[in-house]
Amino acid sequence: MTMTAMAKPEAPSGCFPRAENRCHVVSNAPMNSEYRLLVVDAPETGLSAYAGQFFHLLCPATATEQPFLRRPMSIYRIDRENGQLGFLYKVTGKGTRALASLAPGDELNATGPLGVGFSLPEGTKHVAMVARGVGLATLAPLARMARAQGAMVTAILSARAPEFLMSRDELEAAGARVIEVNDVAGNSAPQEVINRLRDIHAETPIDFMATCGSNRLLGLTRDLCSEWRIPGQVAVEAFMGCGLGMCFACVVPVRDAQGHEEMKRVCYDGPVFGVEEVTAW
Amino acid sequence: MTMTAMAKPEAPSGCFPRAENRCHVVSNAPMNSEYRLLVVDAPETGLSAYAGQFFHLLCPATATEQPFLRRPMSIYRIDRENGQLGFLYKVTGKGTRALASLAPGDELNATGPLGVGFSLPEGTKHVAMVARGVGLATLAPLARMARAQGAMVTAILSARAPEFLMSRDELEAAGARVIEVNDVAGNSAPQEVINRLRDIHAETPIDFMATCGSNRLLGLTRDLCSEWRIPGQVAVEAFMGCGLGMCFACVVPVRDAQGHEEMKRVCYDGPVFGVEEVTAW
Amino acid sequence: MVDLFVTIGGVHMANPIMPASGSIAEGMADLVDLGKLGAIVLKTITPDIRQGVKPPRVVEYTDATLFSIGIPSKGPDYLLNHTVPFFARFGPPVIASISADTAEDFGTLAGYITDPRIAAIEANISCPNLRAHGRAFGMDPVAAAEVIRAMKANTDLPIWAKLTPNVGDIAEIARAVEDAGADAVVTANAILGMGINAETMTPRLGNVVGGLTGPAVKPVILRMVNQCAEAVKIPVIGCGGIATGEDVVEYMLAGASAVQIGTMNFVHTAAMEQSIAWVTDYCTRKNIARVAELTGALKLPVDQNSEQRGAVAL
Amino acid sequence: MVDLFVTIGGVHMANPIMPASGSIAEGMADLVDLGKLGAIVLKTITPDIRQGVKPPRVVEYTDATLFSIGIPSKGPDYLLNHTVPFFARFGPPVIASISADTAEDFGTLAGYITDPRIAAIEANISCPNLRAHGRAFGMDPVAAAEVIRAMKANTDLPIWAKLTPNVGDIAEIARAVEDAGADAVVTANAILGMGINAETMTPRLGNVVGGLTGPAVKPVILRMVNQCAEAVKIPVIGCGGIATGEDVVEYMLAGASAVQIGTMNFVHTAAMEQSIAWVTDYCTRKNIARVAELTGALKLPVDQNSEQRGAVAL
Ligand SMILES: Cc1cc2nc3c(=O)[nH]c(=O)nc-3n(C[C@H](O)[C@H](O)[C@H](O)COP(=O)(O)OP(=O)(O)OC[C@H]3O[C@@H](n4cnc5c(N)ncnc54)[C@H](O)[C@@H]3O)c2cc1C
Ligand SMILES: Cc1cc2nc3c(=O)[nH]c(=O)nc-3n(C[C@H](O)[C@H](O)[C@H](O)COP(=O)(O)OP(=O)(O)OC[C@H]3O[C@@H](n4cnc5c(N)ncnc54)[C@H](O)[C@@H]3O)c2cc1C
Ligand SMILES: Cc1cc2nc3c(=O)[nH]c(=O)nc-3n(C[C@H](O)[C@H](O)[C@H](O)COP(=O)(O)O)c2cc1C
Ligand SMILES: Cc1cc2nc3c(=O)[nH]c(=O)nc-3n(C[C@H](O)[C@H](O)[C@H](O)COP(=O)(O)O)c2cc1C
Ligand code: FES
Ligand code: FES
Repeated sequence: MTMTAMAKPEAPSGCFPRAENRCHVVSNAPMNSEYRLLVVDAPETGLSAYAGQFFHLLCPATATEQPFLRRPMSIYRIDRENGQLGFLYKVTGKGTRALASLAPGDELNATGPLGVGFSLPEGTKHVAMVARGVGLATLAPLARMARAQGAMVTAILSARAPEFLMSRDELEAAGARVIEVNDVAGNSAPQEVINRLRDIHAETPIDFMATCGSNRLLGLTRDLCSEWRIPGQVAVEAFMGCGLGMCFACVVPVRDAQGHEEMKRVCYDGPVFGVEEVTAW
Repeated sequence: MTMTAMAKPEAPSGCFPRAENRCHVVSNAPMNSEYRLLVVDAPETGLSAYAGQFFHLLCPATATEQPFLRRPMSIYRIDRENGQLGFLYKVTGKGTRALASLAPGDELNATGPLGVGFSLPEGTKHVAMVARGVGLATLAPLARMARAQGAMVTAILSARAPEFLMSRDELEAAGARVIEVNDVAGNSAPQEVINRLRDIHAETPIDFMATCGSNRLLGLTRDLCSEWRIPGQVAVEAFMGCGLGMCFACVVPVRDAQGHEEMKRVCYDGPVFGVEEVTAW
Repeated sequence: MVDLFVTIGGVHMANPIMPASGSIAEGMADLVDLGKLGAIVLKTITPDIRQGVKPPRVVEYTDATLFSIGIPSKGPDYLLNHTVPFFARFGPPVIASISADTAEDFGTLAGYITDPRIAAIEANISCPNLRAHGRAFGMDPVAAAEVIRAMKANTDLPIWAKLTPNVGDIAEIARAVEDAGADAVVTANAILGMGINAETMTPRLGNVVGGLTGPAVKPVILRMVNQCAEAVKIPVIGCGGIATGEDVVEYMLAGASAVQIGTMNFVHTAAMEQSIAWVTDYCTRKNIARVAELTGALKLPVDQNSEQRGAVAL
Repeated sequence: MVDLFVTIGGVHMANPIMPASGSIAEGMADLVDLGKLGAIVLKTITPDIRQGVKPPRVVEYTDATLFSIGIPSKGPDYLLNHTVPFFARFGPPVIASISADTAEDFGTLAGYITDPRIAAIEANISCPNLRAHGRAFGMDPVAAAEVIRAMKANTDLPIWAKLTPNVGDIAEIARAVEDAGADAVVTANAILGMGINAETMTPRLGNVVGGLTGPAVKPVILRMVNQCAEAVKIPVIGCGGIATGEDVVEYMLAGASAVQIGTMNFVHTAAMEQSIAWVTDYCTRKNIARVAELTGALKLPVDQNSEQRGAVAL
């Protein structure tokens, strides 16, 4: 049994824990030259999402883009009070370009919440998270989840340059301590990050780590977790067909405690896995 | 040799009489609940169109419509002075719904001018035209052409009800005498129209007739032309692939003087044929 | 009230709409009431346990997808102990789907999974035949018939033969499996295709080739359904590019007695339910009492025999 | 400067891009400088004069079309007296295309139109073979080879065999025509399809079936080009769904030595010229000196033999 499997919600019979949520766009503003924040009013089922889960978004057809499949996006903000969900996305190809065309009031069909998200062991005291690029989107709600469970959160945010860094406010609002590193300042190399984490650990022992978005960060997280004998989790990405565990397109090799490798579905068995389970992806 | 073939322009070598004209939309306003008038700024080649020719319009992709093939539209207004072309169209399916989404300033890719249009025998004195529905779009520029050649023009416009009648202003501006008939008033039945035309002919002899848009009108025009021994032409419609005489999708059976029937291309051999050539379509 | 019931190769269905093999799994039950479907067709299993092919496993086109998965399989015991019980509780008949490397293995596996909770077995004969240099069983009428005979010899369950569209004359294969005892044909599996990335000069799929599916294939498979329906007496199940109830009606008019929806389940989980509703409305407004009346109701030109429909003349 | 020259089955071309048979006619010269094309492929003619099939002749899909025209033909004299002179003046080699009801008639017609202004003859073997119940010559390796042999016996012009994609194993047909002496294969003609109007319950085409063409078919034909290129030594000309220069590159990587563009000429008359420009840019930025180097340059996984690419495993 993998650790992540514990978090899988049991489907109450006769009711549907996931749905094609028909949401209304509240805002869809650029955060910087690459990223946008899409905020939508969401129905009940959508709002049941938790950190690490994702939605499969039906990107609208536009004059230039007609994406056929949905696109997976991590849940970045779950605002149950205002009935809103937020997605932080990078405009890269036709699906995200189409998403960028959504205007307030437009409908967004968002299937979810999907997948197995983060599960924080009870009694966790200090969560350290390291993320780069759009990986931040996935970790922000984990900060809130951890604070709600009474844990302290330290987030190391890595970026190419200071201007590409995002989510500082979102994370600080969630109650996390935020440390920024970037390639321009030269303090984002793995060894630098490891040193930083060792210092932090020496100050206040870290008992859970989370990461996503880069193989390098996964490597260093796995090493530190194993050294400190603490659990760690990683949110993985893969090209998806269905997002619902049906097509087996999104598989990654996952190793169990006995070293057996098996192809697991990022959308259904993940996207969050134990750091020791995932080899490379 | 059919009469219509006379009008086929010779391609001057090294220059191209037709083009994918990249036009800019000036206006695209509804004329009534069904019809819209699309006015575009057009380059030189586009403006060389004459009555009865058409353009093959690349309808833009929208969120709901992605028409693949172009759509043929008769040239409704050729305004060389202002460098503009006008198309009068009925919103029926996905191509025309997509056209309806064009806003001023948008680009319209219009291949043309295409096909063989009307050719008025020299010395024509009185042109009578009968049209119904969107057929009016095709005949309006013929009125201008006839007036410019010094002929008088009488246009009988037929519609389901008075509110669906269009182009009166356009035709009157072209110098045509306009007579309206409609199904509600009960004066649009073929026999009624024939009687009207006989009266007109008795007053001022008609020496050329033109029609389009309905098999019934074609039938009565053919009969009167043969009775009065005058030439008549009809603009024909057919589903099109290429619009350029290449795919042979748009054929209609055409009969020559000897009674031989041959499939001819509406887009290249037509769309205007002699009334005696076209059987049914 | 429109009567939506159909009986397909020994299976009684409340309506003619079911998922295509490999297009639903347990996750679908989290969103869709599977009790409303005509039948529940399970993903193909093999006798052995397989992990499938190297990713990437999917390429996207304007209205099609190219998937290459490689039939990951947890084997027959997992099917009987987990998959069948999971789906059997929803009510509609459960159809298992199997594949194997040889005709004998098809037979053995069919016998092994014969179980009262399974209403029929679909033979996925689009997979490579190890004895024929990797060509699919379904590309050869003799090999296809052998598979069906081996299965019939080992089970009393109805056998549906799922044909591959990667053949010249699909009617010939349909006739061969009918003669071998198949109770229905499913027309068809995916069309073999390839995607290339010009920038990297590499295939887009880990497995190089995959199956083209989704709305773009409909005109091709519709033609094949019509050819099969004219060739055999057993029911034909249409499968290829169905997205809406209108597509379902088109397939039935072409000769299908029921249909399967595949790729569209990935995009719109409501596709099957909405199709059932659309077909019901269609029959109502057309005054068609029984949906089964649609089968083969296409009005063909009287002056054209079916031989004139066997080749392209452009 | 990128060297765009290619030699295909005896024909020297300034670049590898040409129209597919039936996709251009005289009207194209009103918009496009035909002198820039690699070659000019003419519409198929038959020995007799034909009017073609009953309209409607075209159905539109999201990124495909289904056409059924029925090869209207004005016969060989019109070809020699009007069509060839019209197109010969533009400069690029002119390729005639022929079809007939029997292999002998193919041979006779090829001999009849042999003319110095024609650089090669394409054999459209997708058309129905009267001796085989309307199945296409190209669906049977024996019949396909007979056509090529009959043509070779009657003319010294290079013969390009235009294959039909409506077969199970296109490599087998490619090998058969190569053995019979074909100088190149064109892969491929259109995929047989059918369109139905659910509301009227009638076929959408006057001829019921037609040929599916346009971007949607690219993944299927790309796979077939790859299969043919691996099977034969003569050049393979790719044809199916090409819209852009990127598509041209994909086809060449898969094994094509040249390509033909069909349906897209109907939508964008500039498609061929723009493709030539795109391919030139691509080679420039990739430092590819000769476009011919692209042929077969696809980097395939080393651990996969071509047999593993013969069937769908989903
Ligand atoms: C579980 C999960 C959560 C994600 N969360 C976020 C997020 O919060 N913010 C964000 O910006 N991005 C996120 N991504 C990545 C995002 O899905 C891709 O950037 C997006 O699909 C790209 O689509 P496109 O059409 O714009 O790009 P294209 O390059 O045109 O996409 C072409 C194809 O590749 C797939 N694809 C391309 N890049 C990726 C990728 N990195 N991962 C998976 N599939 C990809 C697309 O889905 C599509 O099928 C997530 C991915 C996964 C799997
Ligand atoms: C030479 C010519 C001139 C025309 N001029 C005009 C005009 O000035 N104003 C106007 O409103 N309409 C005109 N039409 C008809 C117009 O082309 C069609 O109404 C239009 O193509 C419908 O496209 P759609 O996508 O909106 O409809 P859909 O019904 O969605 O079209 C589906 C397919 O059917 C074809 N089609 C549908 N109706 C017709 C038709 N009546 N004729 C030809 N093809 C059709 C379309 O091109 C398309 O391929 C003309 C047609 C021709 C052949
Ligand atoms: C991801 C995926 C997995 C599939 N798996 C199977 C399978 O296991 N067995 C099978 O017979 N067909 C399988 N198919 C084929 C489908 O059942 C169906 O025949 C095909 O997708 C065509 O239908 P569609 O166009 O509606 O998708 C699969 C298709 C897809 C896209
Ligand atoms: C309208 C039309 C007419 C065609 N006529 C011929 C023909 O006469 N001879 C032939 O070999 N192929 C003919 N074809 C097939 C094309 O040459 C080409 O093989 C096919 O359209 C696939 O290419 P595409 O997807 O680029 O269109 C025709 C295709 C179309 C659409
Ligand atoms: S995307 Fe279909 S199984 Fe994960
Ligand atoms: S539309 Fe292609 S020939 Fe007329």
